[in-house]
Amino acid sequence: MSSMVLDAGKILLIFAVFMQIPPLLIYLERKICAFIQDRIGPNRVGPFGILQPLADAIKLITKESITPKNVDVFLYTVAPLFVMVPAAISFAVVPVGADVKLWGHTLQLQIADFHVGILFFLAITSLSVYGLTFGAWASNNKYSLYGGIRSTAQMISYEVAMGLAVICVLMSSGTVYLREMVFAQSHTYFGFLPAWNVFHQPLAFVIFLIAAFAETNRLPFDLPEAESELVGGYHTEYSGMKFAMFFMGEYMAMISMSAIMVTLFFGGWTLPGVVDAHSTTVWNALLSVVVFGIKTGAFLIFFIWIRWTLPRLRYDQLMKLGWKVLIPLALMNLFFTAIWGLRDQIF
Amino acid sequence: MSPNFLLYIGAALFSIGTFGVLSCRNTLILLMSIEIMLTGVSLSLVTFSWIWANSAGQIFVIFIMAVAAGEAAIGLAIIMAFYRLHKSVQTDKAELMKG
Amino acid sequence: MNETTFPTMWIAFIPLLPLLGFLLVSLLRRKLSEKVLGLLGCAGPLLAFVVAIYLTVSLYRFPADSVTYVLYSWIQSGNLQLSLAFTLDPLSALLCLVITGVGSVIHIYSIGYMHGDKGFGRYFAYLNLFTSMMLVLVLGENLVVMFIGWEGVGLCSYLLIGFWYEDMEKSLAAQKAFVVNRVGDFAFLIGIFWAFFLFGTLSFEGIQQAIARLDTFYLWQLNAIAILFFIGATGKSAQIPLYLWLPDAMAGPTPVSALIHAATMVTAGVYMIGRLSALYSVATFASSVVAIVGALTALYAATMGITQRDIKKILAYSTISQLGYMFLAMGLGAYTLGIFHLTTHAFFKAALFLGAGAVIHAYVRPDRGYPAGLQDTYKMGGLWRQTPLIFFTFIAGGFSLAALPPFSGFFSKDPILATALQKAQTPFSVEGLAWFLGTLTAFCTVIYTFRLIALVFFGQPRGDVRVEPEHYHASYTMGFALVVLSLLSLFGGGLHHTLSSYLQPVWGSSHHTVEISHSVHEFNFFLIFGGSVIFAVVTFYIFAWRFAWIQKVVRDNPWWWWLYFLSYRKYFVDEVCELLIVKPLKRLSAALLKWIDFFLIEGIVNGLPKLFLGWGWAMRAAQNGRVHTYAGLILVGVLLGLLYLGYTIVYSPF
Amino acid sequence: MYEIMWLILGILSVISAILVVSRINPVYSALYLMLFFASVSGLFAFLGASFVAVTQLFIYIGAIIVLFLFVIMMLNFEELKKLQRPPLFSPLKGLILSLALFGLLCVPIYFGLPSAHPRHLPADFGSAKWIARDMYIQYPFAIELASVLIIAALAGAFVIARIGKKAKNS
Repeated sequence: MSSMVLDAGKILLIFAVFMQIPPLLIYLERKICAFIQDRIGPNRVGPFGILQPLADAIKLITKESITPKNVDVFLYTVAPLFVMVPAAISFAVVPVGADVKLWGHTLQLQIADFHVGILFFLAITSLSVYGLTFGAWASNNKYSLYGGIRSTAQMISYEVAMGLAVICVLMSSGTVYLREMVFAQSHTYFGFLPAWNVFHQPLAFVIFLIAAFAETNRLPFDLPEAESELVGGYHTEYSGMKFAMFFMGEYMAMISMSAIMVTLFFGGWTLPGVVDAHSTTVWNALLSVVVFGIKTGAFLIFFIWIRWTLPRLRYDQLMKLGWKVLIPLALMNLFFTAIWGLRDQIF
Repeated sequence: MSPNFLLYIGAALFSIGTFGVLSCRNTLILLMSIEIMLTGVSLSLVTFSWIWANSAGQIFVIFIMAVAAGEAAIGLAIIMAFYRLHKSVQTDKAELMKG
Repeated sequence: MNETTFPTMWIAFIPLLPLLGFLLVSLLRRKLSEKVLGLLGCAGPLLAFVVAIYLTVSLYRFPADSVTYVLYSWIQSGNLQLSLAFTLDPLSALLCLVITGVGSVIHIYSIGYMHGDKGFGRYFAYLNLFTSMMLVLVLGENLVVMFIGWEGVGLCSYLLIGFWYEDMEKSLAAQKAFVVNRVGDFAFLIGIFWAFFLFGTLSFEGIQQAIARLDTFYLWQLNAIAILFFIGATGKSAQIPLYLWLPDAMAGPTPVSALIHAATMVTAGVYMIGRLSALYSVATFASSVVAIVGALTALYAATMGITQRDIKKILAYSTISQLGYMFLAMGLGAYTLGIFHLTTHAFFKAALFLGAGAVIHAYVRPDRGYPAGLQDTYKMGGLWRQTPLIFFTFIAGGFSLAALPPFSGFFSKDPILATALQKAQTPFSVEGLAWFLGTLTAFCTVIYTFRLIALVFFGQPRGDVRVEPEHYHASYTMGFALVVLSLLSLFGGGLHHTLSSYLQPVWGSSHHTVEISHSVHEFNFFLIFGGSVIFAVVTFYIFAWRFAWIQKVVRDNPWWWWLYFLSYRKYFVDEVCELLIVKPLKRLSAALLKWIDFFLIEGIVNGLPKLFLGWGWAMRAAQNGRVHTYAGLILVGVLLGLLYLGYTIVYSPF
Repeated sequence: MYEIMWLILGILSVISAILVVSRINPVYSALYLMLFFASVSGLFAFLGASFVAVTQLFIYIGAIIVLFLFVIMMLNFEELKKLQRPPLFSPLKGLILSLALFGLLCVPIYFGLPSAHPRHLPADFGSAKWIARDMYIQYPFAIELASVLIIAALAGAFVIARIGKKAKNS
């Protein structure tokens, strides 16, 4: 029973922290965007506009929630949930820090260490497409529907490439436990090069990165929204808190994606020379969480950076890239990984 | 509770799927009903796997999933083609094969 | 040598090599020249002969008595475990040697004999297939593999008897052989089923062990099985009552008669009894039947042989008669003697047939260059000066057939009669009867043998066709074969003692050879030898120099004439058969044709479409093109299946 | 604990399955189908088959239902709205048949199976490794067959969809 209490505590803690990041990200996004476009960005609310997200939140919460006349009310209402909930759940399997020994208990800084961790992550993130699809369909709006169709096609196409890239990583690290995967990346080569999977599987990393952009509907793959052609796509008809949930969901998905990328390819919370993987002191754990946060943050900033740098792809380019480039590449990578794994039996 | 309960659930799901196949005019729901039938079988298999602590049931479920995925892809492609020909997805439009 | 070093795999090569020859020859017969085809045709049996020698020597030095090579597991159905396996033991090794050895010689002879025939390639293909099948028969590990060979040789026999299928009579002879054999094979098949039913296995070793375990209560079943098998053997080995086909089988090419209808195939029945000696030594009643039938056949065929005019028919009846001797020996439990007689018979009968073939070939029609096909001995005569090689080889075979010492036939036939006499407790016992009939047969054998020799080689030439001396000199292959076989029939008797010790393990430890006492031996020897010499001299004198006189005597004396006519027309058995079996069968067939075929079958055939039309009309409603209807109908079927399943579960005893 | 979850999820799955087949609007059917698969996946998870549960989630919910939705959206927007509650193919007949099926399926479960108690489960029961070990050793041929099937389905779907397009164009 105590373990359940502990789990509940972990969930609460991580969720609380998790929920605080999207507003921060929104602020960051606006600031970086302004920087890239040679503007100043938000600077009215608080010093450097730092309270701007708070103001936004208050605005969105207090705004009237409009339900248009011809929508399918039920689906229209649940759709935002489908975006947010999977993004939040998928974070459950991510290990955020080293084990810590507190009051005689060894505590894992991870909500659930599943048999099937990474598969669970993939399965849950694949659910987020429903939010977009249902929202688009329920809106009873041509543009929204286009957005929905685009999102489903895009998600299905890029999920395959993503899964294949993950399989390559699984094959080279030999485990599906994310925790073990992190431990496997904690040593170094030649004394200085961290044994991260990105060095074992560079191609898989690139594929995963591109697919991650597509899965989170970020530019250059934000065709479901495509403000310039679909006037917002699936969330055209949304406003108020429902719109905020869509928005939050997107950023949460981004966070989860970044976290999983860090875990899969960049050694998770480990950093040779800074974090001792097998130590269980509180200090070490805190340090590992910080390391994890910095790595994830770097990825988030990378996401934002890319968004304001690259133009949007055309729909057919997107499909071509997915099916004719990424999947064959991933399959080839898989093949060579398998050959390499079996080199002792073959040669 | 005995796991036999889950076998009853599996049988019930299979029967519901059958009802769907028999009664739905919409081909899309008809396909969904077939998926329900398959899942009912999968549930029974996993239950057996649990009862006998044997992996065969779960392995078979994985094969069922492969078949279901293929079946869904083909089925939906057929529906698309059918829709293009008849501008409808109702089964009673598919009567060309009558004797 | 130990278990692992025996070249087991080579056993499969013995039947495989001729089979390969069959495939090659039959596939390439239109492409290759006669010479190459002949070489190819002879290569299979010759190589098999080499392998057989190698394996026999290996087996001799090998500690175990028999070696089995399992090609693959063939049928596995419940109790029934059958594998395509070959067993090599002394018995099958001996038979393999005989088949491949004599077979090779006959193959070589055939090159000369069939020279110029348009079916040359086909002939060698059939002959190779026959050799292969015969080897399968002999090497088979179980009854079913043996049956494959059994049917295979029957097929080849049919094909080769009807080899010149354009001749209606020859085709009919082939059909007769096939049909008569089928009667026997049917009994054989029933025997196999019954054997499986009783023993639970079909492998010979398993049957042997099963019999050892079996209660005496099952003795009648053993007897029945043994008799069924024997009926099969009477078909294949031309015993009463299924001997009718063998004389007609002489329609085939003469080397075929030598190989199939004298040396190998017809002895399959004898071999089978030897293979199942464990069964026959227990089933005493069946053994007695075998002995009596064998003895009766021997005498009966010999009496018919005395009066025949056709050179091949004479040899055919003598073959039936000699086969009777073998069965007599088998029935008396003298298995070694039976097999020994089989071996020597293969030698001298092959020599005789090949010699007969050479004689037939020697007569050439004056106006045309090719053989006249003369087979009537009354038109031959005085041949010995012109064809000394044929004459001397024929003499060797003939003396051997007449069982004159020191020819091989004597060494194998004399002990059979001596054994019968030794075992005879009373004059009217089975053994006594067998001895009496056998002795009479021996005299008849002498008569027809010397009649044949005198008619063909002595006296004046009586025919209108001339002898072409160059012809047989030209074909070295024929001469070679004749010499080899005559030497074998001259010296084959020397194998006697080697063979009895070599074959002993096959019959099992329970089997004892009968010790023949000195007095019996001497009495038997002097009786038969003396009788034979007297009959030989008298017959030879009459037919060589007083032929016209004997013909006149027979013609004038009604008693003699009737005896002669009865024997010459084969006791009218063919006619009786025609009247009693063939005619009613034909009438039955006509009735069947009229009532069953026209009325019943035609009615069914015509009625079915109408039924389906009606049914389709009724079922059209079900096929309305709606998916749901189909799904519902499928479901109804599933429900019925489930209903049955539920019934069995609810009412199962568990 | 497990038993309660079985009960809840089992009943949930049955209810959602009934909802799937009784909706007129296929989008709602897809929604309830999702619920159905989620609950069955939960049942799998509570039966210890975590790998199968996650795979179920991944394949059915992540791919198959998305495909369904995709097709629903591709089809005519107007027609879906026009859809009346379909005059069921003699719904009574269908109901009777499927009820009979259920009854007959229950007979073997009731009579044929003793009330089963779980064996001693291995520690890694249901994990990817545990399944893979048996699957790749015992059923390599079936795996190959399944892969061939999926490739055939891929090609088949492509071809069939094309055929429809051609017919439309001509």
